[in-house]
Amino acid sequence: MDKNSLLINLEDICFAYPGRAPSLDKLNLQFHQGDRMGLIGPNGSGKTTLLHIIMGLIKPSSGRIEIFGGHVEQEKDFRMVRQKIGFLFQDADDQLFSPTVLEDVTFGPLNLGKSQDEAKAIARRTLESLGLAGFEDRITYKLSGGEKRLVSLATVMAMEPEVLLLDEPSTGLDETTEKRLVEILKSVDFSYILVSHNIDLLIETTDYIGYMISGDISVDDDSIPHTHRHMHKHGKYAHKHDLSLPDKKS
Amino acid sequence: MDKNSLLINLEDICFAYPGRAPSLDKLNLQFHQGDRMGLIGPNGSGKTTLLHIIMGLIKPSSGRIEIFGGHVEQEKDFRMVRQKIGFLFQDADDQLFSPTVLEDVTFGPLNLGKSQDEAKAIARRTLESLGLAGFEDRITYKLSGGEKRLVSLATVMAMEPEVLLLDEPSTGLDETTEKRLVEILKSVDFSYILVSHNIDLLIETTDYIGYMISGDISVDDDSIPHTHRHMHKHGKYAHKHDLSLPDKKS
Amino acid sequence: MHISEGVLSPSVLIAGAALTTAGVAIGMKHLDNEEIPSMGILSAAFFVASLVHVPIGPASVHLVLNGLLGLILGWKAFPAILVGLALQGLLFQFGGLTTLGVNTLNMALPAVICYYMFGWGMKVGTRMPVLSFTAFACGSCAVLVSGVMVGFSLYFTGEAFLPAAKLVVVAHFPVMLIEGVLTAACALFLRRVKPELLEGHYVPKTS
Amino acid sequence: MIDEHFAIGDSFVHRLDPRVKIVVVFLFSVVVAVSTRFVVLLSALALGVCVTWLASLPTKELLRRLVPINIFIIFLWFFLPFTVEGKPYFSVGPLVGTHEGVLYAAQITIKSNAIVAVLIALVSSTSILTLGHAMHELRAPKKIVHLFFFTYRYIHVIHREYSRLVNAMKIRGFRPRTNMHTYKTFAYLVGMILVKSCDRAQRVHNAMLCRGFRGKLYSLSEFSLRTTDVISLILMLVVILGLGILEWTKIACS
Ligand SMILES: Nc1ncnc2c1ncn2[C@@H]1O[C@H](COP(=O)(O)OP(=O)(O)OP(=O)(O)O)[C@@H](O)[C@H]1O
Ligand SMILES: Nc1ncnc2c1ncn2[C@@H]1O[C@H](COP(=O)(O)OP(=O)(O)OP(=O)(O)O)[C@@H](O)[C@H]1O
Ligand SMILES: [Mg+2]
Ligand SMILES: [Mg+2]
Repeated sequence: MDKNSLLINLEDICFAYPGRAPSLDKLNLQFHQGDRMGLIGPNGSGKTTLLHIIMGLIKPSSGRIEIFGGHVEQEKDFRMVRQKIGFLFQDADDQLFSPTVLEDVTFGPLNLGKSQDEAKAIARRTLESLGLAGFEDRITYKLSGGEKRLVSLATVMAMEPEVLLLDEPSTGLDETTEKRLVEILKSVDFSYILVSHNIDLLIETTDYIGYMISGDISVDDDSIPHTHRHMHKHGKYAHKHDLSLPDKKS
Repeated sequence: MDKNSLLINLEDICFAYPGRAPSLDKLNLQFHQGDRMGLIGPNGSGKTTLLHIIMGLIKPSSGRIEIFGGHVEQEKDFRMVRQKIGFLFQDADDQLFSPTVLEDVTFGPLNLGKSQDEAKAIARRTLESLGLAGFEDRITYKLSGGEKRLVSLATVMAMEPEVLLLDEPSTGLDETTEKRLVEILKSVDFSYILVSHNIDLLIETTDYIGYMISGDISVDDDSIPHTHRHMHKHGKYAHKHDLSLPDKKS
Repeated sequence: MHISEGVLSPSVLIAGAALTTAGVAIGMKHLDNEEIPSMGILSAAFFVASLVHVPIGPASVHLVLNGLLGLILGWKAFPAILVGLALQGLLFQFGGLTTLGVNTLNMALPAVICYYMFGWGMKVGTRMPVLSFTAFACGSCAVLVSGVMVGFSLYFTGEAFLPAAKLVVVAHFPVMLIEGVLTAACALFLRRVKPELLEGHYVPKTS
Repeated sequence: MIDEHFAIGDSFVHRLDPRVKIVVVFLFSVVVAVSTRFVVLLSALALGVCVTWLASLPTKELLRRLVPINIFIIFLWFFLPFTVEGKPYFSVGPLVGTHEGVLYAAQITIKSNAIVAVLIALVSSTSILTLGHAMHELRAPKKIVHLFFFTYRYIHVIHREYSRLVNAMKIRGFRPRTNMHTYKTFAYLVGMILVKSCDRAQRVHNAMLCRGFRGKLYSLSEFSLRTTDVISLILMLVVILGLGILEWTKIACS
């Protein structure tokens, strides 16, 4: 796939949970290969809903979804999507459902049809690359909050996705763990969409920031600083990030 | 009780969860009437544990707790404590268990022996003071994250406590709700201890900040800026807050 | 109430194990592979709920909740209770291997019976008083039938157990009342908060 | 409360292959449960004591765990001596205790404690996850094993949610009493736990879908029998067989 090709293309997506006001309202989104997009917005503005739509976990009431150039609609279309897009959930306890770390990280590869040994090799490699070597036999429910988050990331990365969707990956983490996460994100050559309430984190890890409000996204750089008191930081770092784009490893 | 009297006095508190390294290690804390204290520190440093000790939800293995001038030790001593100290849990969304908001907010007053009508009056008053008028019959489970947090605060405030302990009240909240929370905190005349990973929030809402690390607190203002990249802000705002102390309504 | 190891006669143990195996097999038929995670989580919830101790006068009893469990899970109550009791046995030694069959049967069969007797009362549109009454009846009947079955398990072991068996049944009466009240209040809660849970739509399905 | 205290340890028993332990516990429990001769039961109890000693479990905790079953046994002691027919042995007021009744109650007491002692020593010295894997290896139905794993995994998460709710009730001055307010509150607590778990089930299901879940579950487990395992297995099988023969010859004689 050539660089800067359109990976995710959403057109006029509408969605409402039963008996609720619309969560997504004629939403449009273009996401390209190599993009690192931040997404911020008030509680309930539909950020999580959007990510669920992309993964096919809920189906839009109207609108068109194109992913990797193909129109996706049915459950079986989304199966392919889920191999290429990794999704990190808000609550790590939902993502770590297996008894041990190794079993959890191998779950994805096994579902992709890898053999036990291949899956284990992938899992070990992924854990190591995240600085989690030696965690294989730890019991998932006994991990600390930060460890759980990192292992969750490993479970997603073990699927070897091309795109990552991260839903508030840093909530509740202290600065050390958060920094480690930021380092990881900066070092991998994924395209990703990162949802967070923490604008500093977004500025540090993404190239541009979408602002979501009542079910629609506006990617208008100027509109963001007004919403946050760190506007000077944003102005400063945003450019640096824009410049650093061509340096990327991918 | 006279102003600046010692409300909470912890001496050499030790505590360890079974089979774990000590979470609190000879911790000392003096908290006075009118104090607004911030508490920051890495994940797992024992902040939540400390608040649970104060509320008597867990018992220290050694050390002495004095609250409101009296030595507290037994479950029945803590019953009195819990009437005077309100506690907002980390993950405050988990604090609500009644079907409707009104039932949840009246729960505390009813337990304190108020009649149904009195309890309802208190609940209505509290909800209104937090800008939640009209929420009485909403189903708690269906509230948004931010609304749940504010209702949780209402359930605690309905007990009419003298001191508040707030454990990361702003995690996962968007800026609007966070600001609303800050406004509320600034406007009430409680003494409180506020735990957060967000130093900006602490600077804005508290008079001094304790740094918790591996089970002990150091209240040394100079040591904090080094731990955070917003040190310039801290310097600037901290003084403003110190000066604003005498303005307080209490 | 769990019956300890070593009390019951071999024939009662074998009968219990056989009937439980049949019940679990039927329950498993109703259970897709895909539903297993959700069922596990719900079983865990019932496990935790059964740790709740409610006071009754100076004593306290722990909840059984097999009526509610039956209402929600139907035949799947068998595997859920089997796993729950196995974990209780492993964690607290409340029971062992040989009695697992009988103890599961004594709790799960009443749950299934109540599902067929009172399940209709949980449908949408049932009026509140009807709902609370059926839920109350369901909660207390399940415990009563459990008590009677425990009594019979003892009685079939030997005539000598008859007085003890009678006392076991009588001891279930106060629990019955509490379980009935709790099941009713809980059903009302669920009706208001998440009605689909009462109608069996608790498992996520990929559509 | 739901910690596995006994699973931590490094005794000979702790290191045994879990499959061996399950097989032995099962056969032992069955043989002892159907036995009636005192020789057999007392040997079984002695064996139980030996195995717990080999597992070097903390005695106090061990005794504490024997309490629940013995409460039921004590309850039976109030009845059985008087209700079993036979030679009068002693009397309490109008009630006459018989020789046979006392023997019967004693028999049950020994049986129960012997079985549970072995169960604690062998099974509680293994982590529950290992047991699950061993059950899988022993060809237990896959669905049951996975149900077991998921239940066990989420008991901890839900128990934490439960404690948070209970704490939230406590700090708002709640004291359980015998009244409607209490029962209603507990009903809400149970309801809330169910509702939350239901949502969690949905989220976990989604997370699994995102990782390619199509209804197939896997378990990774590798156990390898060592010589000590094989020897212990044979030894214990012989002992159990011995108990069985001892019991069976009685039947043949009588
Ligand atoms: N499972 C659900 N059932 C019904 N309504 C829902 C559900 N999930 C979300 N909603 C509603 O849909 C809207 C959008 O929710 P969503 O979770 O997408 O917001 P969000 O931007 O992710 O918020 P947050 O920042 O709090 O995570 C909200 O009004 C929310 O109450
Ligand atoms: N219920 C529990 N059981 C066992 N260990 C626990 C429990 N709760 C906390 N701990 C452990 O105790 C230590 C202190 O935890 P605590 O929750 O007080 O930290 P914290 O400072 O509040 O962290 P955070 O910023 O993540 O909220 C940690 O090592 C934690 O793993
Ligand atoms: Mg969200
Ligand atoms: Mg904490």
